[in-house]
Amino acid sequence: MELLGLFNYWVFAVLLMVGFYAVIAKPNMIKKLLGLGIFQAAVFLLYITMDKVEGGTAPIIQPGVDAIYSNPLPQVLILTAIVVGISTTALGLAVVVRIYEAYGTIEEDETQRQDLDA
Amino acid sequence: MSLAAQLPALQIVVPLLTAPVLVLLRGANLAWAAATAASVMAFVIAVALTLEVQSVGVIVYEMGAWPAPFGIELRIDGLNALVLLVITGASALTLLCGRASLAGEIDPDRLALFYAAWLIALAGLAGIAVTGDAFNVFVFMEISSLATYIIIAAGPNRQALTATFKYLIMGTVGATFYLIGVGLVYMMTGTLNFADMEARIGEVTDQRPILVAAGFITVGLALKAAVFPLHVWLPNAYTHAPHIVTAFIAACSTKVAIYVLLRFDFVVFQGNLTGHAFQFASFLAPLALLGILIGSAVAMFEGHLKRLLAYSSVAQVGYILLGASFASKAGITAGVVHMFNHALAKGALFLAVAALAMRLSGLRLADIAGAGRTMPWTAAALALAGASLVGIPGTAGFISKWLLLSAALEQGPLGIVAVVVIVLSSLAAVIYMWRVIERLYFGTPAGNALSASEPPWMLVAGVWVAALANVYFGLMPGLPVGLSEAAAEELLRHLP
Amino acid sequence: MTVFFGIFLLTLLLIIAVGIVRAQNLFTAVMLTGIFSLIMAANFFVLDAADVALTEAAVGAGISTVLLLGALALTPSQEQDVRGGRILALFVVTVTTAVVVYATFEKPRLGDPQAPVHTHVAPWYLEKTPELIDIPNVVTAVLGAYRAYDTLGEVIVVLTAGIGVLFLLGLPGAVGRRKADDLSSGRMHLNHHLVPQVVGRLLVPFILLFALYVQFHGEYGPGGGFQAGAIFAAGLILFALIEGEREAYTILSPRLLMVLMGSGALLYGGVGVANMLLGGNFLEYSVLASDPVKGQQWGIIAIELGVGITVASVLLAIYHAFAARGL
Amino acid sequence: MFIAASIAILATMILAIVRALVGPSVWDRVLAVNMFGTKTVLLLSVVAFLYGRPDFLDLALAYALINFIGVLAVLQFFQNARDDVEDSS
Amino acid sequence: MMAQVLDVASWIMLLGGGIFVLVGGIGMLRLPDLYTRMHAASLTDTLGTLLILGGIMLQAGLSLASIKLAAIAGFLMLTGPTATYALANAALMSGFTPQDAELPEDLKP
Repeated sequence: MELLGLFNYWVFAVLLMVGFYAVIAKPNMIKKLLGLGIFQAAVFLLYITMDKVEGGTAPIIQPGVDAIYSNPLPQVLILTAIVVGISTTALGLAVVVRIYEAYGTIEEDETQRQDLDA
Repeated sequence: MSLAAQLPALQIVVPLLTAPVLVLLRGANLAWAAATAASVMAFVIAVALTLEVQSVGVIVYEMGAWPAPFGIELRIDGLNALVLLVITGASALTLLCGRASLAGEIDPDRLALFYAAWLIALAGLAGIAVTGDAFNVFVFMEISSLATYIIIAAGPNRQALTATFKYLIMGTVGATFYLIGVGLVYMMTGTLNFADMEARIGEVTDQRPILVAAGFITVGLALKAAVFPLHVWLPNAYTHAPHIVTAFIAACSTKVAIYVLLRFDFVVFQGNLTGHAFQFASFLAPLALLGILIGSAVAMFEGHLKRLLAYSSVAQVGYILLGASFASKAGITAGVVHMFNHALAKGALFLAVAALAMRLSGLRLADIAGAGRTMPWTAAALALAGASLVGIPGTAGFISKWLLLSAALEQGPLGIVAVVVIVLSSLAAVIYMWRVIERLYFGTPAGNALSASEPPWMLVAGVWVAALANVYFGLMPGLPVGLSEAAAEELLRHLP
Repeated sequence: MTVFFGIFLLTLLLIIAVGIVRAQNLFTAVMLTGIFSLIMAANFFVLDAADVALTEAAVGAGISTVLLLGALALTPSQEQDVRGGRILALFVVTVTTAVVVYATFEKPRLGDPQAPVHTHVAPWYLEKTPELIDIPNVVTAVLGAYRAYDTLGEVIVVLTAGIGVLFLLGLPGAVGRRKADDLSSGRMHLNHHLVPQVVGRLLVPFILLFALYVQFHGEYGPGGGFQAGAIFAAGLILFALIEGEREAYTILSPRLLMVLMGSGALLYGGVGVANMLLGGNFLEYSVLASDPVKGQQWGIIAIELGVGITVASVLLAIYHAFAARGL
Repeated sequence: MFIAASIAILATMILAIVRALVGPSVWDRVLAVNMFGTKTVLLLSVVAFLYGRPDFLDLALAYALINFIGVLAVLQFFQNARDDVEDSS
Repeated sequence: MMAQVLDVASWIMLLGGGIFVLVGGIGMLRLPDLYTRMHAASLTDTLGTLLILGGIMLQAGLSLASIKLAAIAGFLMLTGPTATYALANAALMSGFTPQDAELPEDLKP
C-alpha cells in the first residue's frame, strides 16, 4: 500500500517518457504535437495527484457539512495549464498547415532536405 | 492610491490591454501608432521604476491586494529594473523606426494582428521580469512564447515556418520542464512565491525532489535561453524572422530566460541545497565555455549576415552565463552588465541589418559588398555596433568584457581557462566582424548595392540611436554597472 | 476505492499513450487522443478535481479533436517510416524518466494529509473563502480572485492563439483578402444527412443553454468562464458542421467574432483598471461595492464573463479558420 | 451495487479500447471511441453517486453533449477525405 | 416498505444494465465485421445506459440530480443511435461493404 501511493507518480514518469519520445524521435509534425499533448498531460497528472487528500472531496464547500476538502490550488494551476496546452496545439497546427502548403510535406527531415537543396 | 504606486501593474497592463484593442481596430497605420505609443509608454514607466528602485530599493505590488503567498505579488529590484529597461527600450526603439521595414515584409491586411502579437510578446516578457511568483512566470512565459512564434512566423520565406515550428516544439518542452520543476518545489514546500519558497525550502528534509526540480528548471530555462547545446532553434529563428522582429527578440527574449534562471537558482536553490552552488557552476561553466567557442567558430565561417550574428548570440549567451557561474559579486555583475550591453550591441546590429535589407537583394556577405559606399550612414552605424560586439575600448562591449576578465582572474585555475576562452573568442569576433566590414567597405559592389540609397530616415535615426547608446554606455557605464552591482548583491544575499 | 479506480484508469492511459505514439495512421492517433482525454478527465474526477475534469472534457474530447481533424483534413494523414535517430532519443528520454523516478521515492504519498501542499497556503484558501468572498466553489474563488492575475494571463494566451491562427491562416471576411462569399459551399457540411441534421438542430439550443448554465453556475458548482466558453464554442461548431460554414457566418460573422475576441479580454482588464481608478490595486474587486464581499462576487462574475466571451469566440474563430482553408 | 455496475462499465471500457487499438478499419476505431464516450458518461454518473456528490452530474451531462460533436466532426472529415485515410490493414 | 422495493428495483436495474453493457462490449470485440459490431454496440448501449441511469435515478429519488440524469438519458437516447446511423451511413457510402453481402444497386460505388 505504501508503494501504491506512488503509482500515480510512476505513471506520470512513464507518460512523460512516451510523450517526450514522440516529440524528439518522430519526424512527423502532427505526431510531434500529439506527443507534446501527452507530455503536457503527464504534468497535469503530477499536479492533480498532489491535490488529493485521503477521504477528501472536491473543494466546493457544502454548507453545514463537515467534510475534508482537497486542495484547490493545483486545480487552478492545471486549469490554466490546460488552456495553455490547447492554445499551443492550435497555433502549432496552424503552422503545420502552412508548412504543408509551402513544402508539400509535414515530415521534418523532408523539409530540412528541401531547405538544404534550395 | 497614487499613480506612482500603480506603476508596477501599469508596466504590464498598458501593453497587455492595448493588444486586444488592436484586434478591434482595423488599419495598419492606426495599429502601428497605438503599438508604438504603448511601447513608448511602457519604456517611460520602466525608466520611472528604475529611478524609484535606485532611490527606495525593492518595490512590491500586490495584485488584487491579496498578500503573498496567497495572491501574486510583483517585486522589482535592481536586476529586473535593468531587464525591464532592455525589454521596453528595445520594443519602443524597434517599433518607432521599423514601420517601413515591417510594412515591406508583412501583408498589410494582417499588420494589425502582427502588432497585437508584438505587444503581447512585450507584455509577456515584462510580466516574467516583474513577477515574484513561480507559476506566474510560467503563464507569462507562455504568453511571450506564443506571441513570439507568431511574429517570427511572419517572416517572408517559408523557412520562417519551419523555424517557428522548431522553436514552438523546443520552447514548449522548455516551458513544460519548468512547470515540472515548479510542481516538484511546490509539492515539497506548498508555496509558489519565490520569497516564501526560499523561507520554506530550508526545512525540507527529503531533498531528492528538490534536486530534481533544480535540474528540470535549469534545463527548461536553458532551452528557452538557447544555452549551448540547446540552442538549435535560435539560428534559424533569428535568420528567417522579419528583420525588425529579429532586432527585438535578439535584444531581449533569451535574456529574460537567463534572468529567471539566475533568480530561481540564486534565490531559491543555492542558499538551501548543500553544494548546489557547485553543481550550478559545474553544470553551466563548461556549457558556457563550449557555447562561446563553438558559437564564435561557426560565426567565423558563416556566409549569411543574419545567421552569422545569430551564432554570435549563442556565444554571447555563453558570456552571460559564464559570469553568473562564478557565483561571485564581480562575476554576476559582469554577467548582468553583459546582458545589457549585448542587448545594445545586437539590437543596433540587427537594426542596421534591417536597414541594409530594405535596399539590398539579399543578406549573404556577397550581397552586401560595397554597400558602405552607397549607404554610408547605415554602414558606419553597423561598424560602430560591431566594434561594441568585439569589445573595442570606448564601447559598451569593452566594459562588460573587461569586468568579465577581471572576475575570471579571481577564480584561480578555472579562471585561467575562462580567460583563454574569452580572449580566443574575442579574436574570433574580430575576424567575423572584420569579414562583414571588409565586404561593406572594400567589396566590389554588385547588383542592388550599386544603386542602393539610404533607407527611410526614421530607420537610420533608430540605428544611430542604438549605435550611439553603445558609445554612451561605453564611456559612462554608471547606470548598468550600478544596477548590476545592486542586483549581484541582492542575489548573493541569499547564499549562506 | 480511489486507488482502485486510479490504478485502473492510469493503466489504460498508458496503453493508449503508447498506442498514439505507435499508430502510423494519424487519424487513428487522433481518435486515440480522444479516448486519452476521456480517461484523463475521468481520472481527474476520481482525484476530486471536478473543475479540471469538466475543462478536459470540453477541451480535450471536444474542441481538440475537432481542431486536430480540421488540420488533418488539410495535411496527409499517413506518417512516414522513421529512419535512424532513435538511439539518442531513447537515451535522452530514459535519462529524464530515471531522474523523475529517482525523485518519486521521497515524495509524499497520494492523499497524505500531512503533505506540505495541504498544510501551507491551501488551508488558508479553504478557511477564508467563505468569509472574504462567500462563494462555495473555492476553485473559482482562487481562479477569479486570489490568482486573478494568472487567469488574465490565461485569457491573453487564448487570445494570442486566436491572433496567431488568424494571422497564419486568415479568416474569410475578417483577415486576409478572401470574402465570406468566396467560400465554395462544397460538401463541407452535412445537410444531406437528414437524421444527424435533425438531431443536431435539436441539440444546439440545449448545448448553448447548458453553456450558459455552466457560465453562471461556476460560483456554486464545477464550471466557470473557460468551460462555458469551450462548451458554447462546441455548440456553435456543431451548428457549423450540420449547416455549413456560410450559414454559420450569418449567425456570428467573422468580423463580429474578432470584436468579441478582443472585448472579452478588455472586459477582464477593464474590471482591473476600474479597480485602480476606484483607488484599489489592479484586480482588487473589493472596491467595486460598498460591501467588500459583494464587490468580490461582482468582480468574479464580470471577469468570468470576459473569460467566457473570449474563449468561445477564439475557439470558434480558430475552427472557422481551419474549415475555411479547405474550401 | 454501484460497484458492480462500475466494474461492468470498466470492463467494457477495456473491450472498447482493445477494439480501438486493433482496428482493423478506421470505422471500428470511431465506433470504439463513440462507445467509450458513452461508457465514460455512465462511469461518471455512477462515481458521482458513489462519492456522494450528485451535483457533479454536470460533468456527465457535458460529456453526453460533447461526445456527439466529435462523431459528427469525424463524419464530416470523411466526407472530404481523400483515399489515404483508409487503412484496412 | 416502499423504499425497499425501490432499492431492490434499482439494484436489479443497475445489475441488468451492467450485464447489457458488458454483453455489448463483448459483442463489439468478438463479432466478425464492422456492421455486426456496430449493431452489438449500439443496441446494448441504448438499453444498458437506460437501465443504469434509471437505477441511479431510483436511488436519487425526486431531486435535481434525477432531472439531470433524465436529461443525460434523453441526450444519450438521441445521440447514440444518431451517431451509429451516421457512422454506418458514412462507412457504407465510402464503399465499405458488409461481409457476405451485396450492396443494393443504387448504393454501388
